[in-house]
Amino acid sequence: MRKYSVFAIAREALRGNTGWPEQWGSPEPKKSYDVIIIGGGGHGLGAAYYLAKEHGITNVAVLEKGWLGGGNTGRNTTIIRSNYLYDESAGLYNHALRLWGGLSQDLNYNVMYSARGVMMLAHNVHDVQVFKRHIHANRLNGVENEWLTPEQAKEYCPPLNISKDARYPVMGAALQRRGGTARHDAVAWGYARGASDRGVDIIQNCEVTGIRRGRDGAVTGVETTRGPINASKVGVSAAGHSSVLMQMADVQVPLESFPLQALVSEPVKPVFPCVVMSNTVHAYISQSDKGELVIGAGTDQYTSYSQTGSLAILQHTLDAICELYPMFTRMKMMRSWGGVVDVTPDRSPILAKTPVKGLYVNCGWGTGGFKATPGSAHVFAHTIARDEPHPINAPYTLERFRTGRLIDEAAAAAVAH
Amino acid sequence: MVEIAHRTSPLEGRGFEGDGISLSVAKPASRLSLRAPEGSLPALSEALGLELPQRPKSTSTKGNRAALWLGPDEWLVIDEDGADLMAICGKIPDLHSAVDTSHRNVAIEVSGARSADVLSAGCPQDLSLARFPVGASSRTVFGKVEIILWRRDEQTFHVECWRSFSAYGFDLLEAAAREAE
Amino acid sequence: MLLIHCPYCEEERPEPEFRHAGEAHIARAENITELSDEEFERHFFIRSNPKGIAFERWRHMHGCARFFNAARDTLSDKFLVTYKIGTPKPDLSGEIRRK
Amino acid sequence: MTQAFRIPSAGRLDTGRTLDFTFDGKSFTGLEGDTLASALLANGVHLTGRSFKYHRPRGILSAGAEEPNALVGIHRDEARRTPNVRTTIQELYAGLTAVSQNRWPSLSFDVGAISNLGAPFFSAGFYYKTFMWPRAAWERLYEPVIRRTAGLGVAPDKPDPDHYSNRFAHCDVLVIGGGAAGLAAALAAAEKGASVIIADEQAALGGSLRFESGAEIDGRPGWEWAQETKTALRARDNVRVLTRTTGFGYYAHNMLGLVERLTDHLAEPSPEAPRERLWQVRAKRVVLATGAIERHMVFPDNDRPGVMLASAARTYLNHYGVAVGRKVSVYTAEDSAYAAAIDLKKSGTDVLAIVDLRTDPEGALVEQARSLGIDVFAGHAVTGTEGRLRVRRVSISPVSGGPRRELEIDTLLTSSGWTPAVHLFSQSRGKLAFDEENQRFLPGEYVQDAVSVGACNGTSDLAETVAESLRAGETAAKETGAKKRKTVKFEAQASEDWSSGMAGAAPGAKSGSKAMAFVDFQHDVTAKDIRQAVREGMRSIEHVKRFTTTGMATDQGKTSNIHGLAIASEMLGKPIPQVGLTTFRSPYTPVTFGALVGHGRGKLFEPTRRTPIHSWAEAHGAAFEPVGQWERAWYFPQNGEDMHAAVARECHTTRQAAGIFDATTLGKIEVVGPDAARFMELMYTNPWQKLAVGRCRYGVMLREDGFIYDDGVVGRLAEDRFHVTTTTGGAPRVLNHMEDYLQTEFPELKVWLTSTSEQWAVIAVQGPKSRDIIAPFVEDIDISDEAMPHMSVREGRVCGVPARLFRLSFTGERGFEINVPADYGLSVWEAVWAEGQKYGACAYGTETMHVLRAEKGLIIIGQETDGTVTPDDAGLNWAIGKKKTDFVGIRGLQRPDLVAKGRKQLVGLKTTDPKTVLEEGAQVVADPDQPVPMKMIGHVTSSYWSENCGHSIALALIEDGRERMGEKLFVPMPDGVIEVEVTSTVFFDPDGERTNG
Repeated sequence: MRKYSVFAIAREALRGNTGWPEQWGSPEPKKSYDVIIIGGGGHGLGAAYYLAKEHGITNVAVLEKGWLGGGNTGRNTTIIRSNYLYDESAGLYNHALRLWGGLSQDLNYNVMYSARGVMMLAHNVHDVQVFKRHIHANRLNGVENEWLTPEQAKEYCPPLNISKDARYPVMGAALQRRGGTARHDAVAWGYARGASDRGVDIIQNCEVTGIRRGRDGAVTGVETTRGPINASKVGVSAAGHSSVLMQMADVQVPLESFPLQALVSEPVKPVFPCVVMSNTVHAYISQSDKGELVIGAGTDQYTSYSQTGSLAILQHTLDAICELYPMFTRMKMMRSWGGVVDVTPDRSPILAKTPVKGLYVNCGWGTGGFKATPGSAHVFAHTIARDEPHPINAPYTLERFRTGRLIDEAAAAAVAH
Repeated sequence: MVEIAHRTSPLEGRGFEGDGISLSVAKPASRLSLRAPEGSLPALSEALGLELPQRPKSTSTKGNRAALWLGPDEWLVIDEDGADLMAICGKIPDLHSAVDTSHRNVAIEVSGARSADVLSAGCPQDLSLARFPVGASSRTVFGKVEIILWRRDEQTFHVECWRSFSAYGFDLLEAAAREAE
Repeated sequence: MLLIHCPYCEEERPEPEFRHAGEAHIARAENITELSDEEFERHFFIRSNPKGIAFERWRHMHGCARFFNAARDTLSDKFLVTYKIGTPKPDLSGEIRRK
Repeated sequence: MTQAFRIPSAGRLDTGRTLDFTFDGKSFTGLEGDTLASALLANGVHLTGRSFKYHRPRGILSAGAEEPNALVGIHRDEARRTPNVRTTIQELYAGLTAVSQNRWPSLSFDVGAISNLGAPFFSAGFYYKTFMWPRAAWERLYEPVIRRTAGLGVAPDKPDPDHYSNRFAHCDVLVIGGGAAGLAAALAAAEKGASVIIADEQAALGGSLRFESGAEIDGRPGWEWAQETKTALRARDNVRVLTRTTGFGYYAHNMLGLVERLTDHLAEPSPEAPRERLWQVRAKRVVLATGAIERHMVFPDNDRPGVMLASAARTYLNHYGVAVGRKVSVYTAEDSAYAAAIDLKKSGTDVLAIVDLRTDPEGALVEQARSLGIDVFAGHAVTGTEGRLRVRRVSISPVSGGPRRELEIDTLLTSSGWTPAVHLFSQSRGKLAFDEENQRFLPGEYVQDAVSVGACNGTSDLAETVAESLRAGETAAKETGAKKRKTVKFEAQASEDWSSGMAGAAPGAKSGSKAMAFVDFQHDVTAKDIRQAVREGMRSIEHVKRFTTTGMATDQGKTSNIHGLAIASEMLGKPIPQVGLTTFRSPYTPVTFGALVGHGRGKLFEPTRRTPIHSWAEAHGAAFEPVGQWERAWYFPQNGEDMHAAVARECHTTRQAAGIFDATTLGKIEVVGPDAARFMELMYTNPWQKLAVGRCRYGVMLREDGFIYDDGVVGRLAEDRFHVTTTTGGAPRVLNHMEDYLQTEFPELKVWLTSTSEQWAVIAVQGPKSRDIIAPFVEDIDISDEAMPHMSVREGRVCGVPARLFRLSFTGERGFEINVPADYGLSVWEAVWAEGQKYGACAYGTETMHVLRAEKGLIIIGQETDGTVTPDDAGLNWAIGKKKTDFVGIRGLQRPDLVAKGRKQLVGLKTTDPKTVLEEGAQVVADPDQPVPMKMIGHVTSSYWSENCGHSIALALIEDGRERMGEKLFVPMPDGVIEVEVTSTVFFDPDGERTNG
């Protein structure tokens, strides 16, 4: 791998930028691999990278039905934070947050992790109670998260409307200063480059059409649109399409796939310094390095794989944005898009072995998978390599839906009164 | 002797007159949420003095009393003279459920040449005469609240909503009505 | 905003009047207390989540307030059919094969 | 300088109707009907903007929505500042104030342009490769600098005083685009009797007839025909004509989003007029007549002000009467640009040359150009341009090699062909098909009920366009059931053909060239950048796009996408369709948030629900809290009390005398029918069959998974009638949950559910004096303890109106809840309040309600429970009917983890220091000295100062809490550890004596 550096840029500038090597190769699939990862998003590519880097398993293929990072990796609003309530969540997301801190250097690829702070607004007494519960739990778990008064929130984010007359007045906020954003494409590409350099085959336009199993039921490989490929270990990391893939191995998963939309405004000069989330009114906003306001909307009510959503969902989100930031009605929506998110009953992921030997699954991230990318990929690689979960992902089993031992972050923020 | 309580409408004093549009608050009326299986309809219809309609989106009226089809076993009965509808139904032994909703709902009359357009600011149903003819009624949405819409004539709609949503409903109607075309 | 044919109102009505109500034809067992943990998990949590034709429930919440069933293609979001609760699941195997 | 470039003999504007405006502080004059762009050009101004990355000077490229360069801020007043407005769309009005963007200190001298010198270093994706060392510098230095360079215009910083509107509409045939194709289709459909909506983004209908000087339709000049047709359509009552209206989004089931701009073109809009209106149109058939967009040529330094699209120059001349320059040349690879040269030449403008990439152009237009004395350089390419703020010279060379020649010019018109505007078709999820011969994507397979006509369908001949559109309009009408016999038919002709051209880099910008040949102007993406992306392994057009940011500017690649694709395809050696095409996404052009929000701002953002007693509370100084959509009285401060003092007083007064509380927001459901009790048995954990008429019971509702969903007191009014109460926030979901089970699982039950939440105003009177206070108002009901014990309900009259009177208590005191029809609520409240004054009663709000119930250990759903709490966890096992064989949640409760040891159970906590009030949400540990991460065994769900107990009280969910009675636990806070003792949940009147008086 040719190292990226300011010197490399200078050298290339002098030769018209014609000497940059391919960031990742595009080999033909081999007949057999030690491990196949299905899904070329951040989670899948990251898992391949860590398999190679930390477990010495380099005979690995990542199979992507479209183009790398074309799923939810490239369709989310890139919010990063770890201030989750339960110990299990704090462990997983904080693991990711630690890795985000050094990811650019580790990958020699600037993923532009920007710790600009994520602020979550409390709009009623119940929100205040819930956020304080988070802050106290986070403090005892070693997760950074602090309480801000409305005035402090306004100071941190000047466009915020903290008028007491607002329909949902801001009663305070929880701030995680190390939260922020990262450049989504760079995460996929950086992992792809790192994995490819360590010998991983990255195969795009290769859709898995079947999962092959031997007489003992164990995984023996996959069928693809580019022919069968053997492997004794297969990791599924396919977000919204996980149900479809798992059913190929006769594994039923508690997942439903919903359309999730996001939008960006036209670019404007810096006006919004941090990330602000308001769960009560469903408004998630930050400003990209290009100057666009990046706004996350909610999911549609029905399941769908169409990668489109309804206008009403965007309207609902913008209502809330304009209520919180009343100067933004003259801003313009420049582009909107949809993704397919896979949601579990407790809104927490499944990151585990499956009843089928050699089959592993990383799914169910719902609307929040991007932030976990390095942490999830790291422990998924561990799970595949050792055939047992890392202590961090041990609670994220499929069995929890049978036993009732859920990790219910959504319920923990239950609707008031 | 204790003074008898008096009524206060949630839309006390509201009203709007504009070019081709008029909004007014309807007088208090008795209302019944009536639920019944098909077999009970003849008895109930007879007691109420009007035929409970069985076609979707339809209404039957008799004098100042109307029955609006809301669902396959659900009607909203409105009596603008304030008759005791609960008492009427209470005498019918046939299977049914009658619940007094006189105070739950508030009604706004929307009339004038622009009435359908004004309602279309918040109602996603097709309100053309072809699809929503005179006499049609339906539960639907208006902006962010649920309403019951009943077309009394080509240019007059009767809009019912729950009382705590009525201020929002009136505000949205008025915002749309104020708009220059 | 989808356009949904309500089998009770007998016409197409706009999506804001409706609430999606999850997968259809998952009946609550009459002897629910006798289900094993696995059976209960399947009943309460496992969903088929098909990419293609899904059988699902909707409620005409702000219309006739009835629950009803629908078959919808989750790739195109087009409805194939909607039908009343209690009527049997239509045989769409021909449609499904064609997908 | 006043409109020196206006040609009075050309154009359609009235030169007598002038308007003054300013650009960057300088005053100019234009004409009514001008766009800002045409008015600036009339004054010789091309330089209007700076590019995003390199801050290169940029001029007006187009005459329409595809404009990437000429974006300005429009400042109506302090609050009405709109960034990134396309000068080519903004109509001129008197006093318009425009300012340029992304430059400092001025447009002609921009310090940021220094980045242009570093362009080789700022190649595509350079930022992924650097700024990583030292690690700390990223946050402290690099990132802040990168973020500061963001953006084009300046966002407004004041609340927007304008308002926006929404309209749902329905029609048989919706026509998007009002050019020749759209007009013909609309006319044909309307004549058949269909209801038609036709929308066009321009102020006037006519589309490209605006500039097509030779077009003739139905025996008249094209433009005239368009205006007459528009008038005819407007006169029909089955047609709605929407101008200044852009169809921006094509959604599922033939719903389209259109945005109509109502006031941006007016000098003094009426305050009643919305600025914009969103149309959400549901159409049975959609006719897409969206035309085509001309592409520029990609050649070295093709971005200087004065380099513009050929059709734009024609529009400015033929419609606005503006010559875009004095010395003009044309660079093209197709025919239609010749018409621009010809029109300009005829208007008296000096047209030096047409440089045509094609070796052997032929046809009538070529002949006509030559005959007018224009030099045609066939087989030539423009290989460079010069000029700092305006192009002044171009170099041309024969493609096959040969001597270079230079032309002194001030304007260069370019065209490499036309890209059909298939955006909406693609948004409709239709599949595009590649037209190999003409290197363009055309509508292929339709997924929705739509049809494309005219240029967006690849039909380039006007006669064919009109014929095709008439057919399409008629067919669409017929398919929607229109029955009139009338058929429209007429002829049309024009001289141009739009089908040919080339895509990708022209000679001089081919692979190996170091020249800056721009593909995407606004984002400064060059042909070189795209090649570099491919070289670095970006094989999908999506990767190329994301790596270079081509096509991601405000114009979303309208002029650049096909060029980018062609260059990538050439590099990869793969045909264009295999490289892929970015999916087109809404919006077609940027849409204001305001238009999408419509009326939904301020008080219409969300309904604010208020009880009938709200006005009284307001008049009595209540502080309110939002609870869901409700606004509830929180506490009633008197004489400058703070919340703490007010609540302490209210709590004390209620237990000493009485308190009056507005409980109207509680959800209420009437369950009626012979199977009512059976249904209740299934929905609640409790037994109901034996509940006597006139008695009440506290009910617990679970979800099927066994966790607590809701609770409330239920009264039995008759054998077949229950009055069920729910939590305030839970009312709609509880009713939905019940209906769900009733309709789909237990349809055989003869029972119906009706929401009566809003039928009844609920006035709670609690405290030892409660009976005395209500007694004077109650008729027909014996309210003695014997006749009406705790947990009973009676129907009768209160204050002379029908009432349901409940004897119940959420405070532990003797208490009543008076339910009266809601319109009477205020009046009855006032009567009760007046009577209460005699007994020293107070009004109390939700905070006191919370404290009083916590003193009694009563739970609040959503506070003590969070969706993971079972009845046993909450100490409510007594509420489960032990003999019941079924209820919703019965099986979920048996799951292994729900019956395991170590579950968190509700207990009371008392702080060792009685004055210390714990913080709600605080975590509890057994060992305060352990290191982080600590083992947390529970958390505080409720915590208050209890004036009645004289110490703080708290409820908490603690692991195996009930086994820890008396145990010392710890609450580590940032400023120290608080010691607590585990206690019973009941802090006040543990034997419940007061409830019964």
